[in-house]
This record gives sequence, C-alpha cells and structure tokens, in this order.
Amino acid sequence: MSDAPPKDFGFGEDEAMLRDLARSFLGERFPIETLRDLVCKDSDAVYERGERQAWDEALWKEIVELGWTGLAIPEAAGGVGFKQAGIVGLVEEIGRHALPSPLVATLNASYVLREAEGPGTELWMNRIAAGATASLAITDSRGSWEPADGEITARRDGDDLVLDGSAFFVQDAFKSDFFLTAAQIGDERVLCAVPAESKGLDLSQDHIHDLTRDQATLHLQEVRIPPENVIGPAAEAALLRAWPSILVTVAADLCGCAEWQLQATVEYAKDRKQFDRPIGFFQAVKHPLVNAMMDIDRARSLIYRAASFIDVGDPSSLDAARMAKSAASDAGAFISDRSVQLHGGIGFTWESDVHIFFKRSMHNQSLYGDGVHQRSKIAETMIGPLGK
Amino acid sequence: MSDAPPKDFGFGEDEAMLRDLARSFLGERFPIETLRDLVCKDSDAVYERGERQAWDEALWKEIVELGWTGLAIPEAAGGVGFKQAGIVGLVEEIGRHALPSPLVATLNASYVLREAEGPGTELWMNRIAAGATASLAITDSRGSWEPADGEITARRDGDDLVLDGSAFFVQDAFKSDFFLTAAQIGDERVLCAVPAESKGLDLSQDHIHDLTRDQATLHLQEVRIPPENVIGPAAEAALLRAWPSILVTVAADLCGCAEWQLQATVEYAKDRKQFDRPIGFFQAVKHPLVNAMMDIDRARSLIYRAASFIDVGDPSSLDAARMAKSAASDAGAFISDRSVQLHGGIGFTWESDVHIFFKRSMHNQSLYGDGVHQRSKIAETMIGPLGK
Amino acid sequence: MPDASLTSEQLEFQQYARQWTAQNPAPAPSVRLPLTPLEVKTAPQIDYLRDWQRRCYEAGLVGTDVPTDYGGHGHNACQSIANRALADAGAPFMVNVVGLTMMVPTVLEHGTEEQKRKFIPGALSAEEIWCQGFSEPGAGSDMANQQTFASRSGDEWVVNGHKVWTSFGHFAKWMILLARTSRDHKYDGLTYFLCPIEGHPGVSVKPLVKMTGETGFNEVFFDDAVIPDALRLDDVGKGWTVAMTTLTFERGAGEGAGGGNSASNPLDKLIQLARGSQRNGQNAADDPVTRDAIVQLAITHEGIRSSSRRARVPALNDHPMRIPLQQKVSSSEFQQRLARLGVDIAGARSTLYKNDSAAPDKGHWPMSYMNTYGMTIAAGSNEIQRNILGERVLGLPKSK
Amino acid sequence: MPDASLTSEQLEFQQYARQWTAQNPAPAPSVRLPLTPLEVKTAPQIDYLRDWQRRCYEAGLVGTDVPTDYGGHGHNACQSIANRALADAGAPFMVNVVGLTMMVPTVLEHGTEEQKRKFIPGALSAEEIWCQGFSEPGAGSDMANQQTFASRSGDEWVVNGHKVWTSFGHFAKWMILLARTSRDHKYDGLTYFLCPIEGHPGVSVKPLVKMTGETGFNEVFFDDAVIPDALRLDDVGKGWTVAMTTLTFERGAGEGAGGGNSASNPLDKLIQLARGSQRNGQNAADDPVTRDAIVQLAITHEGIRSSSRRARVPALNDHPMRIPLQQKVSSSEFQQRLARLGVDIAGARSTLYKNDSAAPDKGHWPMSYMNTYGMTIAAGSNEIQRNILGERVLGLPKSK
Repeated sequence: MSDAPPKDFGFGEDEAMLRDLARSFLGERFPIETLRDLVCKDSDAVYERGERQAWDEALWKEIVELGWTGLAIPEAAGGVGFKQAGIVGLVEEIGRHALPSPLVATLNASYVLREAEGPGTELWMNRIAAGATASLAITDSRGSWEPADGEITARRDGDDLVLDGSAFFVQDAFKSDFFLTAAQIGDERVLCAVPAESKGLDLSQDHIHDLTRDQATLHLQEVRIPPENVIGPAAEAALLRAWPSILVTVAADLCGCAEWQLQATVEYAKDRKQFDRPIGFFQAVKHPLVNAMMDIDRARSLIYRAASFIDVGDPSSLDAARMAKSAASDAGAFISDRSVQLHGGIGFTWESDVHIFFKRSMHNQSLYGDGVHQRSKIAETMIGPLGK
Repeated sequence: MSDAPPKDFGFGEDEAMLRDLARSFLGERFPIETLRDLVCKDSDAVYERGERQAWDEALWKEIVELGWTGLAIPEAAGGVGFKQAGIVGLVEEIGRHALPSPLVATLNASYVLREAEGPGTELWMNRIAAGATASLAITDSRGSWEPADGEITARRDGDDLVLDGSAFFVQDAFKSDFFLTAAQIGDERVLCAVPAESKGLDLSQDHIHDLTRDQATLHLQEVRIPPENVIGPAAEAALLRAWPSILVTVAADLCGCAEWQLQATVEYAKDRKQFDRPIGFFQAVKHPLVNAMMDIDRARSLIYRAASFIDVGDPSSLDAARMAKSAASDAGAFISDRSVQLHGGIGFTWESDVHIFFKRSMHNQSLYGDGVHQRSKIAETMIGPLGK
Repeated sequence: MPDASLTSEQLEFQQYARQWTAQNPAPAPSVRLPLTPLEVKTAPQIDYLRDWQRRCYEAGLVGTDVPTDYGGHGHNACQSIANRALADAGAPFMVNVVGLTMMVPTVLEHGTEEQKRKFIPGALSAEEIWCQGFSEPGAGSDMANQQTFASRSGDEWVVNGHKVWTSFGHFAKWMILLARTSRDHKYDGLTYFLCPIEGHPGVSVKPLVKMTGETGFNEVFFDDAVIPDALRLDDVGKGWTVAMTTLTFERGAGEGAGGGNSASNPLDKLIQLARGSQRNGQNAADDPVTRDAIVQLAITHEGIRSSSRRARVPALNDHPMRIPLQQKVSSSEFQQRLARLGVDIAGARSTLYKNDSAAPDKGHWPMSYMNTYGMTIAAGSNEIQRNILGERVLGLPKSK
Repeated sequence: MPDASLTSEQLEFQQYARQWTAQNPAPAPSVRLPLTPLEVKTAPQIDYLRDWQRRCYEAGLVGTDVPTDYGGHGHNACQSIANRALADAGAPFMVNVVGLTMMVPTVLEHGTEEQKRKFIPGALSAEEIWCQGFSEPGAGSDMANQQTFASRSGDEWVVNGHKVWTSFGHFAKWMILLARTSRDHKYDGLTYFLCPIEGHPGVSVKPLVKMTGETGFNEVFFDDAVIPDALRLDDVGKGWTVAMTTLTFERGAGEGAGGGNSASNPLDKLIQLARGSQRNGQNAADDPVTRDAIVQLAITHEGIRSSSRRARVPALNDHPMRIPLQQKVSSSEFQQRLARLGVDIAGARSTLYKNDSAAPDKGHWPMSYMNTYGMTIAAGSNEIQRNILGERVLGLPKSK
C-alpha cells in the first residue's frame, strides 16, 4: 500500500530551490527579447522558407551542466532521481519562458526508460544522465495517443533487430540524440532505442505553427540495431506506467505558458488606455482575466496533486494526471484566446509576443490528448465503461 | 415538392394583428401584478399545503371567446386553420405573461388531432374548436420523450375499448376536458380521446416548482371508451408528424418568457444603484444581458424559421423545430440564471417576480427534450446515425 | 476518486466512526426534515437536529480535530473521516453549520483564550446556535460596504444597522457580526464581533421567504444594541481579514469542525442520479455528453480542493491572497453548475418539488440549484469578488 | 440542411450556374493561392484572382442580383446560388471581397446615381480593387472613435490620419473611408468617403505581418490627401449609419454581390473533417461529444442566418437596430468557435502549418482560427460592440 500523498505535495526546500534557480537563470539568460530575436526575426523563415525552428544550443549546454536532463533518472542510474513535484516546478518555468529545447522530450523519454524493465534500461538512462537528448517515437499517422497504436515493426536478424515503419508527431526530433520506440515483433512489442545517426533512419520535418519546437516524422527503413539497443519487452506497459508523468509534464509546460500569457495581458491592460482609462478598468477585460487566473490556479493545483500522487505511487495517478492535463489544456486555450483578443490590434500582429505563446500552448493543448480525450478516459474509471 | 418557406416566415398582417391583440389584451387583463396576486400570494399554498396552482378561469372564458383554442384546428373542422407562424407569435405573448392556462396543452393536442387519420378526428377537433380543452397523455414514468414509449394498453370489448395504464407528466391535466393518449393494442397503437370525467380515470397531482401550470399522472383503470373516442390507428405516426409543431410551440413559450426576463432585468439594472452608479453601467451586468439578448434573438428567429417550414410542409421541419427548441431551452436557461443573479439579494426572494418566470422556463427547458436531447437527434440526420 | 490512504490514527478513528454510525442510526424524526441546514424552519425540526448534533458531538464525531481544552476531541485530520462516515450512513446534517464551519475555525485562529473556551464547546454541542451577519441590503453585492455601525463608548460598543441573508437568525443565540467601526477606511474600517442575538435588547429578527418558497433566512435589525468589548474578535479594523478567514474556511479551505458531510464527494450523488436517469432512451450514465459534463465538474471540484491545499504551501503561492480570494467564487459556481447538471440529467423529473414522492433524491437537484444563488449572490456577489480579485491580486485599476 | 426550394428563375439560373462552373474550371494557378482573400500577398496571386473574378463576372456569377444599369445582371436572389455553385465546384474565391460585400451594397443603398454608375461595374469585374478604412491604431476597439480628420475646403476635403487593418491596401485603387468631419459629436461627427488610394498624392501604404506570419493587411497614412466632395457617400455626419450598413451586409445580413462562397454551409466542411479524424480511437464523427459541439454550431449558424432574415420583417422587430447591431458579434464569434472546433477535432494534425502536405484541409483550421481574431478585434472589438448593443438597444447606461 502506498503512502498518503503529502499535504504539501512534497514540494519542499529542494524543489523550491530548483524552481527558483530556473526562474532566475532563465529570467537572466532567456528574457522575452532573447526569445523574440531567436524565433521571430523573420516571419518567412519558418513559415515560407520552411527553415527549422531556431534554438539556443549554447544555453542548452549550460542547462545540461545544471543537470536538468538527468532529473527524472534514478540516482542508481547516474541521475538525480528528483521528485515529480520538483520536475513540474521546473517545467512550469520552461513553459513560462517558452524555451525552445529538448528538455521536455528528454524528460518524457526518461520516464519511459525509468518504467521499462529489461537489460537495456540502465545503459540508456546513463546516457541521458550524461547529457544525451531523447524523444518518444510512438505515435501513429492519425495522431492517436494510445500506446498500442504505433506503426513500427521489427524482425530478428541474428542478435540484432531490424526495424521498419514510421512514427509521427515526434517532438523536437531534430534535437534528439536517440529515439525511444515500441516495435511490434510477433505478438509482443519491444522498447527500442534508435540513435539519430542510425543508417536507414530518416527524419522528415513537419511544418508546424509552434515556433519554439520542431516536430518530425521518423521513417525507419531496414534500421539495424544491436542487442544493447533493445531495452526490453512489454513496451506498452512501460509507456502506460510513464503516462502520468508525461501528461503532467506537458500540463506543467502549458500552465507556465498560461501564467506568462496572463501576466503579459494584465500588464497590457494596465498600460493600454481607451476612453481615457486603462482598459483593465473595464470588467469586460478584468473579469475574463480573473476567470483565466482561476482556471490556471486550479490546473496548477491539479498538476502538483498529480505529481504528488506519482511520487508516492498512488494507484489513481493516471486519472489525477489526466485531470491535470484536461484542466491545463482548457486553461491554456482560454487564456490564449483572451491574450490575443484583449491585446487588440497589436495582439493580432507579428510584432506582439503573444502569438509565440499562443502557438506553443495550442500545440501542447492537443499533445497526448486534449481535455475531451482525457475526460472520456477518466469517465471510464469514474463512472464506468461505456454501455456497461 | 413543397413550396419555399417565405422569406418573411409567412408572418403577415393577420399574424401581426393577432399577436398585437394578444399583447394588448394580456397587457391589460393580466399585468404582472395580477400574475403575482394569482400565483404568489402565499408561498405555503402550493409548496407546503400542496394546493393546485391557481388560474383565472374568467379570463380563460374570454380567451375561448377570442377563438385562440381553435387556432390550430382546420377551418373544415370548425377551427381557424391559422398558420404556425401566427400561432407561435401568440404563444410568445402567453410566455411573456407567464399565463397559467390550458392553451399550450390544447394547441399541442390539436396538432396531433390535425395529423391523425381516422374517423374520430373530426369530432374531437370540433370540440376543441368549440372551446374544449385537451392535453397529451403520452409520456412514460421515466419522462422519455419518444412517442413510442407510452405505457397505456387497450383491449377490445364489443365495440368499446377498455384502457389500462398510466401516463406521466401530463401538462395542465386538471384544466383539461379530455386527454389524448396512444394505447397499445396488439402490435398497433391507437389514438384515443379519454374524457376527464371517465369512470376509472384518476388524476394524481404532481407537486412541481412551476407556479403557472399544473401537472399530473393520469391513471386509467378499466376505462371503457365508446367507438367515437377511438380516433384512429397509427398513433405514433400522428405524434411524429405533430412533433415539430409541439416543439416550436413550447419553444415560443420559452422565448416569450425569456424576453420578459431580459427586459425585467434590464429595467432593474437601470434603477438599482451600486457604487453610486446604476449597475447596468458595469459590463459584468451589461454584457451578460447582451449575450442573453443575442441568444434569445437567434432562438426567436429559429422559431419563426421552423414555423414557416411547418406551414409549407418542408421535409426538414422536425430538425428545424429541434433547432428552435434547443436554442430556446438554452437561451431560457441562461437568462433565467442571469435574471436571478443580477437581481441580487431581492431576486433570490419570494418578493421578486423573477422566480415565477425562472420556474416556468425551467419546466419548459426539459419539456419534450432539452438542448442536449434535441441536438443528439439532429446529429442523426445532419451527421448520420451513430457508429455508422 | 479513491481517497488518499490514511495514517494509523485516521485508520483507527475511521473504524470507530463507521462502527458508531452503524450502531447509532438517527432516530426517525417526527417532522419532515429540510434538505439542508439553510431551510430549517420549525421548532420541532431544530430540536430534533440539535439533539442529533449533540449525540454526534458526545460520540466524538463533531469537533473531532478541535483541541480538548476547547471541548473538542483532539484528533488530527479525522474530522473529514467523521463527516464521511456520517454521510455514508445517511445521517442528518449537523444543524449548527455556521458555528461549526465559520465561527469555530475563525475563533481558533483569531480568538483569545477566553473566547475559545467560552464559545467553542457550546457550538460543538449545538447548545448554542450561530448565525452569520455579513450581508446588508445596502451593501448589496459589495461585502466590504457594510453600513451597520458599531460606535465605541468606554468598554462597550453600540450597534445600529440592518443585516439580511441571516440563516438561523430565528434560532440563533449568537451572530458572527461584521460591523463598521470607522467611516474613514473601507476595508480597515471594519471590525468583527461575536454578538448576542436571542433575547438581546435592541436586536430583532424578521424571517424572509426564498424563491424556493422555503424560509430559514432572516433580516436582523440592530437598534442601539450594546456589545461588551470582550466580544470583539481580533483587533479593531481587522474585521475584513478575519471575515476572509471565515469565508475561506466555509468555502472548503478547511473541513471546519464538522460541517455536515462536506467531505463526501458531491459527484458521487450526481453519478448515481445519472445511473438512474434516461437520456435519449439510454442510461444517462452511458451518454458521453453527460459523462463529459460530469467529469468536467469532477475536475473543477478536485481543482478547488487541491487549491485549498496549495494555498497552505507558501513556495507555491506568488501572491498570498490569490487562492483564498478565489475560493468563494470557484466553489459557489461549482455548486451551481453541479446542481444545474443534476436538473438537466433528471430531465422531466426535475419539474418535481421536494415533497413529490417521484422526485429523484427527494427533489434535491432543482431545490439545490435555486439555493446556490444564495452562494453566488450573498457575501459579496461573484461579480464583486471578481473585481476584488482583479484589483487586489492582479493589480488592475478599480472598476468603481 | 436541405436548402429551401427555389423559384423558377432561381431554378433556371441554378442549372446555368452549375453548367458553367462544370464547363469552366479555374485554370491551374502558377503560384500557391492563399486560403482567403485576406492573405493575398504577391502580384501573381492578385493577377490570377482578378482574372478569375472577371471571368465569373462576365459569366454572370458575380453581380448577379445587381441592376443592369450598374453593370450587374439584374437577377432576383440568385447570387447565393452562384456562390454555392462556385463553392461546390471548388472554384477560387472572389478577390475583390471588400468591393463586392461592403462597397457595392452600401453604395446601392446610400450612393447617388453617378456614384453607382461610376464605382459598381469596376468592382464587379475586379478591375478596381477596394479596401476598407474603418480601423485606427488610436481608436482601438472603439470604431466610433475615428481620429482621421477630413476638413472641408470648398468643394474638397483634406484628409489627415492613419488607418490600420487595411486588407488589400497594397493593391487597392479605392478605399471605403470613415473619417471625422466634426469633433463636436462622436457618432454624428463621422462622414463616409470613397477615397482614391493607388498613386494618390498624400496617401502611403505600409504592409503589416499577422500572427500567422501572413501579410496582406496594411497601414495607410494620409498626409493632406485631397478628396473631391463628389466622393462623399451620403450626408456629412451620416458616416456611422452608413458604416453600419456596410458591416451589416458584410456580416451576412445580405449576400452582397458575390462575396466568394458565403452561401456554402461552413458546417459541411467541419463534418467532413470529423469523418476523417479520430477521437479516442474512433471516428470523430461518431463521438457524441464532438457531434453535440458540431450541432451547437449548426444551430448558431442557422440562427444567425434566420436573424438576418427576420431583421427584414418589421412586424418581428421591436427595435430596428437590435438584430443588425448583433450580427458582427454573433458571426465573428461563430466563425471563431467553428475554426476552434476544427482545431480540436484535427487534434495532433492541427499542429501543422498550411504548407505541410499532411495538414487536413490544407491547414485551414488553425490558420482560420487565428485569422478570426481579425474579425473579433477589428471594426470595433466585440467588447465595444456589446457596449453599443447594451446602450443603444437595451438602453443601459454608457460604460464609458
């Protein structure tokens, strides 16, 4: 039987320290002007010329030095073994700065490695702890979020495995050193690590709205991987066990992003005058911002609740994380909407920064399932299977 | 092929004249003070002592003289054969005055008689045209709105039929001279007229929130009816053909009710001062009222659209009527909510009139199916059957 | 949601609480009981309910977490278990709800030792019924705009004014009273008193009828009513802060001292309703649109509860009042949406009044729906609460 | 919804329109075309689209209901049939959308005989592109707060000011210009002009980039630009009323003169998307939550259309401006909810930009969603429109 989730969500000194460090570090090294210069200089670059989204690799090196990539890796495997409650605290800051980086993708891959069983797990956790980046390559062409729906197959060839097929909607693929995929072999699905430089591996870039990440389709053609890359069996079970952490991590990014959108719109509403008054005087501006704040706060509380459930291994962690993702997706959608609307004409232009966060949020709202998706899953346990 | 529904919904001089007459007649004979005195004198009367809801029978006699009960009856059967567009115009005024009366129930019964086929229809239409009141007794105990779900059975005994079973949620039952019910006999369902004074007929009063109507469960025990009361076969088909008119009539009552709620709240918002300003100055009051107005107007337009579809026998009349009922139910729910909230403390008390309309509206919102119900039906034709 | 698992003390207490409630069913009442404490109307009702609360108190199921010095039972985090056990047993609610969920937590936080010893035991045993005096006709939705004035004369305060929305006013011995003691400052001009009502010279009570036809709340008039200074709670001018504590606790930030079943998950009842209702010829619990609406509410409910927790973790609060000031709006609107969804699910049967035998859940849903407007209107309408949040938390310019 | 059945003239025209569109497919463009007229950016794009509109005009599918005296084809209520036929054939949109849906209906209602003859034919044939000058940086969401000033000097007006949101500014020969001619009255101080843009002395155009990365709308600066009084539309001081006509027509109160496919039911496209999308491992068109959301939008859409009809039935309008003033808010928010639902249904695939081959409907949904903020913000933000409705229709006190 698991312990009770702590009343303070297990968010103690260490967690606060990391969060505060991240806040000051990113505040200093990655202020909004830096973000704007990095991703918005030329509106044609990404959208018209199809260039890849820019990111600050030098800054990333510093982040690796800070050890953030190894946070979810157990100490036994050379990582920090940090609490989920602490990790979401950090990810909130990542979202609040809309940082383009492979951190979230790598954390999500770490969760799966952590939950995987098999000889190979240790090796790949070590690599991440040592600074390698990774991303999950598990989604089918329809964008189904069911762990069972991958399209990659494998066949044995001597000690090696040979992989074929494609994975879609791979997050920050062009920043990843290796990919985690679940390959169908016979009637089992094995978890495999596929290095980005593998022969027969091809990434085709998705053209996306979000300016703060890249996304790609991973094509595997006769990709041969050695035994040490075959992490273990029961890939689906590992994905399912990791799912609460994945959902709550994306939710935290959404929530941090939403807090920036709220504060930026509040500041605008204090400065911008209309009818000789700051527009924040008007309840048509004030009350939606208050509603957004309340949505964000409930989502944020649900994120820490879910994180604390995960940390104590509470059996209802998955539902708790789905609640957090549902609330964060909806809160993100609402403040994204108001941030553009209440910024008025300027908010509709490239000159304003709100569109950067709008697009990052919109991307994360659907990633791994939006509110409707999460709620239909929760209903299965809360109310019972459909048509029971 | 049916004619095109007229661009003006067929709402011409006659229809406007009747509506204006109703407006001035009710404005004069049934102002809000009269309504209040009639239904609100003593809060314990209906709710604690279970007395029946009061109504003005003298006023009703005048209404019968005005010929409103025969509006939906074809001229051939001694009625007025008025357009649906004109009838909803009248019913809007009924709703706007929250008039307690058997008019809506009788209109709904008339629609079914009009659509019924069989020897008996003429006789009973004549009676309504001559001033008799009627109500539909077709609903089962679960409050299903499917015409197929009645619980009344019949058996032949010589030339007579003997009816057994109960019908629930019978509207204004205690004001009705006879009831229309669909009785199962073998594998067909016959439409029967059951006089209120029939031996073996018992009405048990429902205790309801709405102060402007009564509702009852109709119990039939060995009720013998002569051949002329057996209106005809294919009761379900008749009910289904009448359904658009029934839905649009209840929608019109909702819509008129909603318009009263809107205007009463607007007036209050002009008078009531807070922070030294009429509360209508504040957008937290103004904008919800504007939203309510827009909801009401769309619902109202959909009601006249559906009525005009019915008048020309457009094949999509049922969907059009479902749209109107869905929009009217939702518009009614929203303005009901705001009318109490924005009236503040006083709106929460018995002293204010808003609760009278709040309860009439709430009753009609669910009657014959709320928005969710109507939309799920529309989806069947608009998107296709589920799981197709 | 399965409850988070329990400490050994909680487990032991849970066992006891379940046992006691199983062995001590509430006696059959001689009169029909109201659905909630807010509708208590007649003497037989109040007598029955007082007696029931007293028995639960003596059994240790009320005041469970209150220190023994103040007549409590000194447990840790067991009150919600007691509430749940009582709810599961279908026991009547605790009638002294204002005392238990508002006065006790507030006095525990702001009261003097004397006040704690004087007031808490009687509230727990229901010997002394409490009512709330936060709302005024003139103040309308602006709770800080109190006009009831308490002027100091020596060791006493002389109170004049007019309160509305006072549930239990007609049975109450005491009122938690928010009164203006200075006209110079709006918020800082308020002071919090523990004011005698029953038979107190200068205090008169007049019952009002709600839109539901129920009574149970009142107007209370003060004409030169005198209160000794010893009945002042916390400092002069601290009234607003103290009142915020009161509301924060009432609105679920804490389990109070036994607020009558507050811990039982209100969604369960809704799900039961859906299982017993029809939607388009199918079980409403199988209708995905209804399911989505139910889960939306469940998420909001869990979010509100988790926010109350988070409010007590300083590291997770950039602004100390951000969550506390939200809870009244969030929880009252949650209650309203919850009841409204119940009305929609009940469909035609939601037309039925509570005294109709066919009304689902004894007519709870439509009745509760209408009564929730008490929450969204009273004690500072939610429109005003949103102004306060926008201004005091987000720093937006005043809308007044 | 099956369309209401047709008059014989309409039936005949429908047959012709379908035949023509079948026999005259649009030539393959040499450049990628934008999704809507608002994103027209390059010369090749505009040239191609002008040519296409001209051919449709010559075929009688544009200006269908406009009197022949003004270059139209003199049919009755056939424009929507033409629009539908073009939409069904997947034809490109009509590029001169401001001319067709805003200028033509407005000039037909408020213009002099000369103005009708001078301006309408060129707009129908796309020989003369029109842009709209209703929005200003300072005015923000308050459209009546125009600062661009036109001062009279004899038979001319001298214009100074700054317009934003001007789609087609960089291709337009003319602008429908709302300018202030008196500072004494807010609404009655406005006058409506038909103002030359291209190459006109004192007028300069600067393109802006939207949040989508698309361009196509502009800032327009006036420095002592001179307009002859003959280009004034309706009386001095009537500008606001005239502008309301313009917006009423633009927002669907009328089918304009060929607004490019406005008649095709936007829900069909959404339903198609749902049929091709997944929700929880099932076809989204089989997900009742999605179905309910789609039908809600269908009802709103039908309601807006029916209200435009009802606005023209005096007996069904207690206040003449009640519906017309609503349509901008209703239809822009409908478009926004529609596009947003498309984004939600497309799920992961809504992350894709229009130039990604896997993007459903060529990336229409997210792109359209962002572009709808143009509608809800521009030409008097919907917040301001709600003030106007509350004040001018409901008679509530001014919020300013």
